[in-house]
Amino acid sequence: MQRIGVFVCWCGSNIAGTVDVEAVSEALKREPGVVFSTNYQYMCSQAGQDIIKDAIKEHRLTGIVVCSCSPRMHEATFRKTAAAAGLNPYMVEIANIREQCSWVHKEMPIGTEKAIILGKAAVAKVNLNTPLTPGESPVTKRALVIGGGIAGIQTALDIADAGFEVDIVEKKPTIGGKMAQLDKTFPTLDCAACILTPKMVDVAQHEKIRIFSYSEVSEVKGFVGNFDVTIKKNARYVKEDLCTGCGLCTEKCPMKKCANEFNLGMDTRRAIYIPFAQAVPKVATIDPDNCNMLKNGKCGVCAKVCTAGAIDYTQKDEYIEEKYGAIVVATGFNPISMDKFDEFAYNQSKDVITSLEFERLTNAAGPTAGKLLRPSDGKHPETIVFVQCVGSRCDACAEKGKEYCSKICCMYTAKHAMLTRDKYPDTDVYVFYIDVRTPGKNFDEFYRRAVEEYGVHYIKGMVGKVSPEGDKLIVQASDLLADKQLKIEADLVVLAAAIEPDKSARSLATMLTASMDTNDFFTEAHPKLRPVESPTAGVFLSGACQGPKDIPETVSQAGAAAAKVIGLLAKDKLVGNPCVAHSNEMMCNGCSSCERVCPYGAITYEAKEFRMPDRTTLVRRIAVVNPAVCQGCGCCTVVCPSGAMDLKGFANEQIMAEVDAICK
Amino acid sequence: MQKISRDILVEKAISMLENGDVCSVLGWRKGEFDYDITPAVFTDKDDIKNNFVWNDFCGANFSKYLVQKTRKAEGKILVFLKPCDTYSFNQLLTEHRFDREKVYAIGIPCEGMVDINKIKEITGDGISSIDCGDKITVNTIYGDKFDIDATNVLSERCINCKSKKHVAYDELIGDEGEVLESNRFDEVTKLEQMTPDERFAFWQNELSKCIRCNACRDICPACTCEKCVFDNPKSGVENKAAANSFEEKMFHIIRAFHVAGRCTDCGECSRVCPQHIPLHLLNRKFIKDIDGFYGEYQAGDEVGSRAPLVNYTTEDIEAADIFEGRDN
Amino acid sequence: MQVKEYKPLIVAFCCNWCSYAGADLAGNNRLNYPADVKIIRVPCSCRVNPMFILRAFQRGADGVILCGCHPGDCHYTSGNYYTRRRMALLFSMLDYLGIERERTRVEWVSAAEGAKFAATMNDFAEKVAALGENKRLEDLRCKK
Amino acid sequence: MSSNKKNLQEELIRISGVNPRKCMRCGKCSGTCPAYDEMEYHPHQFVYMVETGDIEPLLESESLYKCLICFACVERCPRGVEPAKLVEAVRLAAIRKQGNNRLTANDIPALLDEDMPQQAIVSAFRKYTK
Amino acid sequence: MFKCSIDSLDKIFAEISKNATVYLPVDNDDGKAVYTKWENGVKWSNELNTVKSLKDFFFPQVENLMEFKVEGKNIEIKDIRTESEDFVVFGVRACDVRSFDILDRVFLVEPCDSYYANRREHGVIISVACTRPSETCFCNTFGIDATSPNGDITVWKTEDALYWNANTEKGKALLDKLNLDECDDSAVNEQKAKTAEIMKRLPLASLTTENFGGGKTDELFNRPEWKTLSESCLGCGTCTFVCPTCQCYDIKEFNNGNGVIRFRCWDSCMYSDFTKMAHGNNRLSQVERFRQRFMHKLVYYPENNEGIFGCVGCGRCLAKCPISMNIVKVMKTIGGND
Repeated sequence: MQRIGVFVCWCGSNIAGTVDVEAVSEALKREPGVVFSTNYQYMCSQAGQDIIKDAIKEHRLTGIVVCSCSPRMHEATFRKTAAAAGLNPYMVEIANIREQCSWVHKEMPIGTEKAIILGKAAVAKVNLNTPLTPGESPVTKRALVIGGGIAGIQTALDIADAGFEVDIVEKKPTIGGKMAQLDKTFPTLDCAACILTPKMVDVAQHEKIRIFSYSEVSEVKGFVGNFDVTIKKNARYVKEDLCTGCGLCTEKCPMKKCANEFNLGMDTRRAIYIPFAQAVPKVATIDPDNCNMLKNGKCGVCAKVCTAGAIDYTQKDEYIEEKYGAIVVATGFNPISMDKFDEFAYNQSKDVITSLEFERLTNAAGPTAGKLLRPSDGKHPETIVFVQCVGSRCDACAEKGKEYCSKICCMYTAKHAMLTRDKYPDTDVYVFYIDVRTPGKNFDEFYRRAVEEYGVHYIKGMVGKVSPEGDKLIVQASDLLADKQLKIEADLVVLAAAIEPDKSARSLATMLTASMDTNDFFTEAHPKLRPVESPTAGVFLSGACQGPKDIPETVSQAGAAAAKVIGLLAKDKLVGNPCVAHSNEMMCNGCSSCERVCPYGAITYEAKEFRMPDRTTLVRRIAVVNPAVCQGCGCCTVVCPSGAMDLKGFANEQIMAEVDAICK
Repeated sequence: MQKISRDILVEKAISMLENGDVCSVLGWRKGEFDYDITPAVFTDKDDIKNNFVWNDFCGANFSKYLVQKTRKAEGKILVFLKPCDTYSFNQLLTEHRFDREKVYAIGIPCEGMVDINKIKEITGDGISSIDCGDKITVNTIYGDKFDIDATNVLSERCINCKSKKHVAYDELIGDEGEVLESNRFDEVTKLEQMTPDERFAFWQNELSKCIRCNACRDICPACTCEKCVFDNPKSGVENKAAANSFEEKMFHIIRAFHVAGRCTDCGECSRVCPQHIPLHLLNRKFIKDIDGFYGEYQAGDEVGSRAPLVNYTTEDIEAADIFEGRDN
Repeated sequence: MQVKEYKPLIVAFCCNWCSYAGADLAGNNRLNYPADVKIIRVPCSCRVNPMFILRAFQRGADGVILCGCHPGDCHYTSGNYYTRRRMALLFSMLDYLGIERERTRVEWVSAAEGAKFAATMNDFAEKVAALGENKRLEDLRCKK
Repeated sequence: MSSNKKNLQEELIRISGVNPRKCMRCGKCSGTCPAYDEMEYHPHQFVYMVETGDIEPLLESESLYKCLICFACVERCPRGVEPAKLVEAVRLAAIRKQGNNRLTANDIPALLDEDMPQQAIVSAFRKYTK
Repeated sequence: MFKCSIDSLDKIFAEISKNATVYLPVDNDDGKAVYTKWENGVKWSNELNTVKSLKDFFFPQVENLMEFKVEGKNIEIKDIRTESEDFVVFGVRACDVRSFDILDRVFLVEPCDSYYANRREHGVIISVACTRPSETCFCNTFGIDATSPNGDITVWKTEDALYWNANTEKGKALLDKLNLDECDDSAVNEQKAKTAEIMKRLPLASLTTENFGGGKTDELFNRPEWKTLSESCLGCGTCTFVCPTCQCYDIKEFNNGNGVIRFRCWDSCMYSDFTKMAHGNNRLSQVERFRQRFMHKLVYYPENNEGIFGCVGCGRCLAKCPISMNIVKVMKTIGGND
């Protein structure tokens, strides 16, 4: 029989406001096995934990129930408390009487009654708990960073600087990501390339970093400390080790009319190309959709001009298997498609562009060599209208757009407006906004400068319609403060499109078994306390894949993720989760059902000799669970017809005891 | 009447025993009357000569016996398998329940087995002899004689025979049969079309007859657990008798669920039920649903196939959608 | 005479990673749902044995709901896919036995869907309450 | 807010099915409205006034009948507020207030006119029988 | 001896029903005779061979014994025994009547089983002499005369009439109330002779118990045939549960969360978890369990009960065993009178 202590937390008034904590601790005192029951203002505080520790020692408790907030919040805390008092940490159960009781029920009698029942269920479970000892598993001291934008670059550099090997997998032919496409950065207006490219070079030259560019992750197996990852290196038809990046091929290739994705299709490149001058690795890539040689075997110019002999038309996709201890997701973002926003005429007029396109139009390495010219006719635009919140802050039920604020648009629009007025003072610049959101160091000052020093017209109101008329764009909008409807004849309209996670993130999340929110942003393990970790152990988050972010925020998160990875890789062994499956060999039929559903391959079979009552021996096939590999989902326990397979910590008996207590 | 005569099987069994190819033979042993045939292990050729039978009453499925018998056997066991038995045979192999090397399986064609209860409905009690010729001839102690068409007294499972094909054997006697188009789901459909109240009344009536003798479980070739959850006090569902209508349902739902996707629809459960509960209608419901939800699947069709409940696709039907288009 | 309002007892099995977190989020956002809903935490929806569900009904539950990660989002990759099959078959069987199909439900609730969790529980509780007491899967010995 | 005002507000919300609290005051409805210049109260103000319960001026205003119900605002509102439906609801409230001007099925034959699109009669019938 | 016409049976049942519940064999929806409560319109089956025996009325499959509640160190015990209602079972075969001789020797000796005794006191058994035995019948083997069954009242059936004779005080009291016409026993004797003739032709008529009985333990216990006989046994409990004389039960507890119900339910010596003791099970293999059932009926029981065998030859296990293994096959093989 257990000796159980019950500790009811008030959580200030968070629990005590709706639950009569005194009544709960009194009621639970009468439950079988309970020898001590009390309540306290904040159980998680030092004083609260001391109450628990003292009670464990004084009453020789063999198990404790803490009625408090969600176990996702403080289960670990109270397990440590128990361990400190010499009690096995797995003899602790939490009754969630805050998130699932006091916070959702308003009336004291109802909250109290439910809290008592939840407490009884926890007591019933602890009565059947057994002390558990976690197993250990080794750590592969290498990290994988998925995505080679500024987030991935910074994470990789920080991890590598700590002395661990890092591989970066980048989908595109070069690392650099969105930041490489930007012109200047707010609020300091330093040139993006000037601050990014040195970091790209650092990555390229770092002895601990390998770059798999033009590659994707195709399979992830294993678990924290021991991931087995398959990387698909797409055929680029150029031998990376031989190509010197001289660029001769990219000048001689006869296929000139390929849309240049780096400039968002606003100019062209050849079928063999290097995305931009500072690309890393600086290696050419053949675009198989446009290359004549690859499509019909006629051409071969690049091979002829390549003095290094790097061209290889027969190259195949290559699969590389690597082991890692930690994985960082840094898959970044993309602007959303403007296809559904007919009212802004994006698909009708070349002169309606997105902000990222505007970024290229003003970039010295862009399609116009940095001159702000209209895409349609190459003329200098005299009136420019910037529209904010295109697709951001939309209703969840709306078919187009995103519910969240994309966070970066206010600032980059201010930057665009300011830079335009700075370079072309004769230009009229209007910015239509709903709210201008500028929380950040020097952000509001920056926005005010755009208005006050640069004379950008900020108008509170939204553009209702853009209609191309002749070579002009008629922008119909409301000016809410003046209570007027405006019609502006603009030459260029720039849409601050909402940003969304990269499309590859969803399938990656599935591979990693990392969870995502409804918008496909990766979910953090805790929004406040563990913002750079995924709930899946060993998977970390860096940059905009977790939520909209500007560059400084991305870089700080990248550093934070790196610190977490370093903390993990610095360990020699990981202490596992002891709540794993185990098979009762006397009852096991050896039928293989459990093996078939195990997602981790944690179950194997062995022939075991049994001594029979008549003194003969019998060899039977039985299942054996590898506790280091088992992650404790419990799927096997249900397919096992004999019930031989059970899950420690969540045993059949324990769950049924909870059911009984709840339904009592 | 069975196409293959008893003599051929006897001859085969004796010769294999004499040659030392096998050390024992799993076959059907003669009973007190002409219909009460018992599965038996034969090791003696005279015993086979005198007591081995093969007629319209040899319904017993030997596959499950192989689990225990192969464990103890020194050499190979000869087993005679009817087509439906071979599905159970394969399913047990899929689940590694016996050593295939220890078995010599002879497939024998089956014309369907008859149900003694159906015969007794015609003849009444007091049967003194039954002769399985072209017609089934029954004599009673009351001096009555009946000539019955076998098709009129076929057991329920044989009326809806799903397959005459042997899916496993080392040797086949007679012709290779084919998988049949059967109407085995008709009764399930009929039940599905009832109102929930009618269905509830139907099952309440049927399951309340249950005396928890466990015959259905113990005969079932899918129920080969070393220890059944219903016998295990730690399982939380253990019980020896159904104390009330909940436990009657509990046992049968859980048992059907445990064999779902593994049940070959051999029909033994209904055959042996002393209370004549149509237990196969539970298993068939699962089979029908599995076929409907996840594509046709016949347990035991091939060794090593992945049973539907240890498999999935990302596009599977949601539990919330299973009743779509069925409004009762 | 005051008629006592019928309160259904609902057992909700929630997977630790999504739905239990979703329930916590509902709490964080103070979204109300009936106190008749009692949550049992399981590592994954695939941990839920049909026996647990029947057990709940036996002991007096009027409805049982299983919540897990959305298909494709299972923390354990595939657990909820198995859950989906098991429960589709089990629920179909319960219906076949004449047990009201509204008493059982599977719902996918992510960690971000606090509102969905609360809405689901409100809806489920309402549907179960409309059915009244569970008579078809009751064990009279467990009646108070 | 007086109970009268509150009742009217609730009535409008019920008829229209619109939740004016969802409005984030972006003004896109007014930016998109083709009848903007004709109106005394513009679509975004409409929503705001219903939200604050300031409905009397709306009932009195000509703006009510300037709205074309073209649904541009409904289509483009990022928050799914649907101002046009609110306008329609206020119109109904005005009609109900006036009483007596309902249309019955018996009145229709007299109204039929070669030049009058049948659709107009049908929609008038729908509206004035509510 | 009293006589009534078959047509007046319903009137008689109605009369008895005024003071007691009447049960009788009635065809169920499968056409099988099952003891059912008599109500207006319920028809007596022509079949006496019911699926389950009469045992259930006196020793039900599940029976609550008591309830208790534990709180801290207090145990609150609730006696839930109630006085049984009066009931009458009509249409009981000779073999099934005899089974109570066997059950009584178990349940009514000190310490007396009050639950069973209570029902025995309130139950009246009206037997009916067999006229159409089945091929599975072998009551004769155990010295039972199917034409003259015991019971509180014996009834003989002819083409159109029923003849009643009371054997006990209880029976006499009931019969007196029925006001039947008195008659002689000539028709009954004629019927008896006819049935006796049929009994001789039964396939199992020659089965004897000569090699069984008390004192045979040593001789029979280690016979090698047990192994071969038990080889096909599934270990299910069908034979036990349809048997009118099997009386083993298990005592179990059910905790409903608010208290514990202690109940008993039938158990079967064929089950692997039968009579589990501190050290586990004392009969570990199916051979041992199989042997136990038959040794008990044929050797141990007579040894302790003046030679009375624990089987009444009702034939239910012959009809119901899933693999057609049964006491007759055992007697013939082990007893060597095959």
